[in-house]
Amino acid sequence: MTSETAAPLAVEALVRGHRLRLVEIAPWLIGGLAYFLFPDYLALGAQILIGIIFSLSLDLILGYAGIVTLGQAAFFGAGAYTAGLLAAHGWGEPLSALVAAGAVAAILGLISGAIILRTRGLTLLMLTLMISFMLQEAANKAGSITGGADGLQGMAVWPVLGVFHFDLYGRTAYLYCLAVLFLAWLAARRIVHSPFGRSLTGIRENEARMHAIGSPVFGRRLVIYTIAAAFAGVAGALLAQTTQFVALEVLSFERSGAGLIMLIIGGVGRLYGPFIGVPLYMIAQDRFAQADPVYWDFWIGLLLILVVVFARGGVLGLADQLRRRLRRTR
Amino acid sequence: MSAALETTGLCKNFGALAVASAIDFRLERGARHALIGPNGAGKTTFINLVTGALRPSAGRILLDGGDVTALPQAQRVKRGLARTFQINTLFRGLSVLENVCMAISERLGVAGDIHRPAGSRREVIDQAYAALERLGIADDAPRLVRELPYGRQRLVELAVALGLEPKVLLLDEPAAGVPSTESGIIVEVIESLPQDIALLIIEHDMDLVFRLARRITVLVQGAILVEGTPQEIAADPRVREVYLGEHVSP
Amino acid sequence: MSAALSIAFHGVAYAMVLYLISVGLSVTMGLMGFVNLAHGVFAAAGGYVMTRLMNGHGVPFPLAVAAAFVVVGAASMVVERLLYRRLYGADELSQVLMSVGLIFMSVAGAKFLWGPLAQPMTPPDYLSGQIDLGFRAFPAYRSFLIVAGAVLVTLLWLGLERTRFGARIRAAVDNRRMAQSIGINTTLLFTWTFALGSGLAALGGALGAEILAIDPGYALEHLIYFLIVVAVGGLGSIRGPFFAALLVGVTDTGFKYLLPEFGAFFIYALTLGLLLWRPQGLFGRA
Amino acid sequence: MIERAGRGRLAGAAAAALAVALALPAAAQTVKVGVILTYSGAQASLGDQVDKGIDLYVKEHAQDLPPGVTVSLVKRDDTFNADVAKRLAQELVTREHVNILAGVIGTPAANAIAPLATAAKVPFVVMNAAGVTTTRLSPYVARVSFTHWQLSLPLGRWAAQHLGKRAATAVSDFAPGYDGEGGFSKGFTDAGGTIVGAIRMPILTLDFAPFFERVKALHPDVLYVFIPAGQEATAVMKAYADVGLKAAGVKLVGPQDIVTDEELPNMGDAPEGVITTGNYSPAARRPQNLAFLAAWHRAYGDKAVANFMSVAGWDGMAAIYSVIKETGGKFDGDRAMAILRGWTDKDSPRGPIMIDPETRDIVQNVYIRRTERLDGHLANVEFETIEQVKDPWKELNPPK
Repeated sequence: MTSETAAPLAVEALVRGHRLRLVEIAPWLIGGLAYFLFPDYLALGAQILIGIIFSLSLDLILGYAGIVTLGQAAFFGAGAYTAGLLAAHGWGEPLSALVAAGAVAAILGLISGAIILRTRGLTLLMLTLMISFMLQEAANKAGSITGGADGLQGMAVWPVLGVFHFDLYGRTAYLYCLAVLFLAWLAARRIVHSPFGRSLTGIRENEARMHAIGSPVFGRRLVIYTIAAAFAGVAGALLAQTTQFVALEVLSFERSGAGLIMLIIGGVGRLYGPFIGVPLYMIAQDRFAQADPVYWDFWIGLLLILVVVFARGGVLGLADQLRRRLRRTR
Repeated sequence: MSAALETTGLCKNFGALAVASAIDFRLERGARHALIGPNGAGKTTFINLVTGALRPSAGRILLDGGDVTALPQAQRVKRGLARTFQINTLFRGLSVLENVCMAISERLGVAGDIHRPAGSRREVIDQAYAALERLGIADDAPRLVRELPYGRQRLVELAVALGLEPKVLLLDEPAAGVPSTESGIIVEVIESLPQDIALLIIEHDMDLVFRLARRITVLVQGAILVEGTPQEIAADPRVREVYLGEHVSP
Repeated sequence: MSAALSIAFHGVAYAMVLYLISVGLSVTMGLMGFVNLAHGVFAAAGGYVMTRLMNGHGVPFPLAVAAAFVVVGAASMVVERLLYRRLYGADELSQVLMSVGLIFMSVAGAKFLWGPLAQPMTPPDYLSGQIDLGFRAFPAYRSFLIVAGAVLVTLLWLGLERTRFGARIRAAVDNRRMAQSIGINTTLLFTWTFALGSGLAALGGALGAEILAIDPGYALEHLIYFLIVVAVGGLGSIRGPFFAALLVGVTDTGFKYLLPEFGAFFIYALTLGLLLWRPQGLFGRA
Repeated sequence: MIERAGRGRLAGAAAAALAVALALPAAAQTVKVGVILTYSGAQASLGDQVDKGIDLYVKEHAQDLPPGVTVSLVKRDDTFNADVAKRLAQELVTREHVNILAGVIGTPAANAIAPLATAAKVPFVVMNAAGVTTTRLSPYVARVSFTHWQLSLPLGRWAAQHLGKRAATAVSDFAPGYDGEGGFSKGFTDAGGTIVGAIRMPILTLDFAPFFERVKALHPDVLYVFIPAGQEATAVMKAYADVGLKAAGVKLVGPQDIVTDEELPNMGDAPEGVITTGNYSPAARRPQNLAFLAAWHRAYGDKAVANFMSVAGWDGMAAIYSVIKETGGKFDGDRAMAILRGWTDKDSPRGPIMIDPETRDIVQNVYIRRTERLDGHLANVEFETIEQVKDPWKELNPPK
């Protein structure tokens, strides 16, 4: 290979990295088709879409920037309560509430991130946990505002765009969530393929190197932490608006953990990990967990161990391996 | 005229252990300077202090006359300080070109861009490509770093540092781990670096040191033992005793 | 005065349980670099072994406690060989997930085997009720906990300082590569250390069953406290977690006594503050 | 193991019922009841208790249904999450087309479902969740369990009259705890007592000794405790004895949650003499209860313990069966609610009960019980009855 051909090749690869591939349309085709094919499952569908947004927020910080957190529910809950409180106090316009929820979560992310992001490893893990615990405790304490353990009642969410009422069958909820997920995906995709996104991967892979090439590592981590917090906040707001209820559980450790597990199953550090992991987990739970919940816990535990030991990249990682093997045999 | 890099009274303690004690060091513009010393002498600690990876316990660091002691690493890089690592710290899963692009994006201040796709800036790619060409590894541009032999990776390491257009370049054992057949290329590359870059080379390989360096500083137990021209160092009995005696077979 | 005494007494009793359980976690995290969230599983297992032996087979309390240590220690060696070993040196995310998976399986398994309810724990008669020290009466079992805890801690510290095994662990925690190069078989050392840590957790779980009831969710419910003790104490430290446990035990108890409304809040805020002040923990190495 | 065998047997019965249902001519009427309970996670044992009560009622009353009518239970696990519960209710209504919603362990879940019941005009029979406001959130909600005020206010009154005039309260720091604290304090002070200290304990409390040490320093006659039913109750009892409150003569009182019948065997001797109020104790000698327990043990084995949740499941089904019997299985939400409002059952295992026509909350006897050793086992023995208690909170806080 001469340098004349090598140069365009390398450059091509760089320039083409962000271009839309055909398979990337698949989630939207499936999402749209599902609306017509499974009209009885739209409520579940909406919650899956919300789960994907939440998982996507985790993917951005954990998968791309390597920030291991167990407290992402703090932002989800902040968003849910923002939207919930607005709707309970007379402002039921969903879109503006969504923006407000994202903003509140982002501010929370910015402040908490500025405090904790200088630490690493177990210490960071603990700090994220502590913050989400404190927030949950605060929401429990502030019962007169949040409804405490009984949940926030009396939300009145107005129709989307003034036209589409949230209906019993979850049609509006589903399409609304699908639209928001689409926007979130566009944003996430842009971030991931931008120089900023690349530098995050750099920080995750090799922080010392990023320092050495003059990258403001702390600042970059803080920016993505804030963005991811906004994503989580929007997801929380969607849940509040579509269920018209907010319970303390939105801030729980369990929610953070479940989001993480779904992401791992799909594949961490891949844009489409959440798109695979969340539906897989939630549909399986809906189908099989009824049969015997005790076994469900057992099998999920076993699955986690198997994924970690044998299939680190989750489902997408396995698919990659399979493709590589096929290519080799061909 | 101020030095390219200067430290005064630089100290670093880990608890009761002093790993750098009152180091006064001066790196002239365009210098070819080597820092040598036995294992555990504190050479890498010194580099980490200069680059800002470690905070000094006392003392000052001046870059081009300006005090950078309190600045974070990124700011020092912006002021023209670059380094290579003793063990390759490249992004092994990325292409050679991308590795260099990362550094150039940072220098051009476009790495924080969140809107435009990476690869959409022609100037970044062109400059990265130019850096590779200068080191003669442009052919490897599209290959993943992990697919390259180690010697080649050392060159990429250098290309990344050069991409930052440094005024001061710290080379931490540039030929470490490279088979002697290939180390020649690295030496040639280093010799051909632009003369306005001040080089500080940390090396164990004495042949290489004497070939590249015009001045040598010997570090022992966190303190400077002696500094001088290669001839002076080679003749110094103290150096022979603590250092050369151990490493160079008679 | 009486209040302070109460706080100190209950705080120390609680701290002993926390320390016994957490010290093994600190060592595995420090020595093997393993973020083992499933450590509580071994404590719970110790509690189950003891209560099942006592309630189901009439085994006397001291024997049941000893059995918990031995059985769980041995079982943990198998788990270490089968699972943990594969992830030494892996990223912390993988370790977190593997151990979370282990928690899920153990929770489900315990529920399947022994039902969803807590295991009854009835201390022997000689440790029930109150003991009167003249100026004041103290709960007998908790007094026993403090004494037993102190004895075990002393044994552990002496053991680690005076024995070859202890010296090896300390060397390996300090500098693993160096330890390997001077001929320490770290693979074997890890297994034994893991077993010791798990055995101690089992002791803590068994002795502490009176305070932390043994039920299927044990490993998850109390995890946060174990983690706090380890993070605040400093990874890899043997003594750090002891002082952290004392700090957490006594201040937590104190705040619950004095300002119960903010009881939960306080422990989180304390941990947050301590970790921001000293990210490596009180006794961790920078 | 016994519990599992029992479940298997019931599942068999359910399958048989289903087979019969399928064999019937197409004209037959099937009433679908959507049951939402917590079957997994930390609260799974609660869901299990209600579930057993429901299944037992269905099994024992198959022949009571009008000819051609079958009942089909569609069960869902809400994993103790309100948003999941809401979604499941939505799906049960839109996908499964259930005629009635029932169950629900947690108040947040019930509160989340309530507006949906209104929107879908589907009756919702609450079988456990006890938050006071739930029945106000929708005219389609009827409750057969209890409220914390209902149990704690009479207890406060009784305690002030019989146990002493100084009381301290210690409750879990969340909404149900505040309800319990509010009810007890109201009853106690109304009857001339004084509350000398009110402590709220964090939800995740492992060790109650510090709180009880504080109580001890207050020297009350009575200590009222509310904690959620489950293993924390055992920790409360241990701390009560350990700290020496029992020895100091401080009387421990509380709602039935602190001495749930299935946890009693774990509690040692500490609970002996504890006074609680409850709407049901398996130790009651009412013939209806003896019959219920006989059926219970037949189905689930001798060791299975029935508690107030099991009876709520049983009674909830009784209410639903009344609706079915009265309408021949053909009813809409409004028709069902008309029957449920003012519905009475003289034969509940817990004594006569009624659904208040005004509030749609349960009206029932509240029993003062003492925990005693009966045939070598601890039991909650009812010794005084306060007849037909309405939820006092709703009387004190009339709707605006």
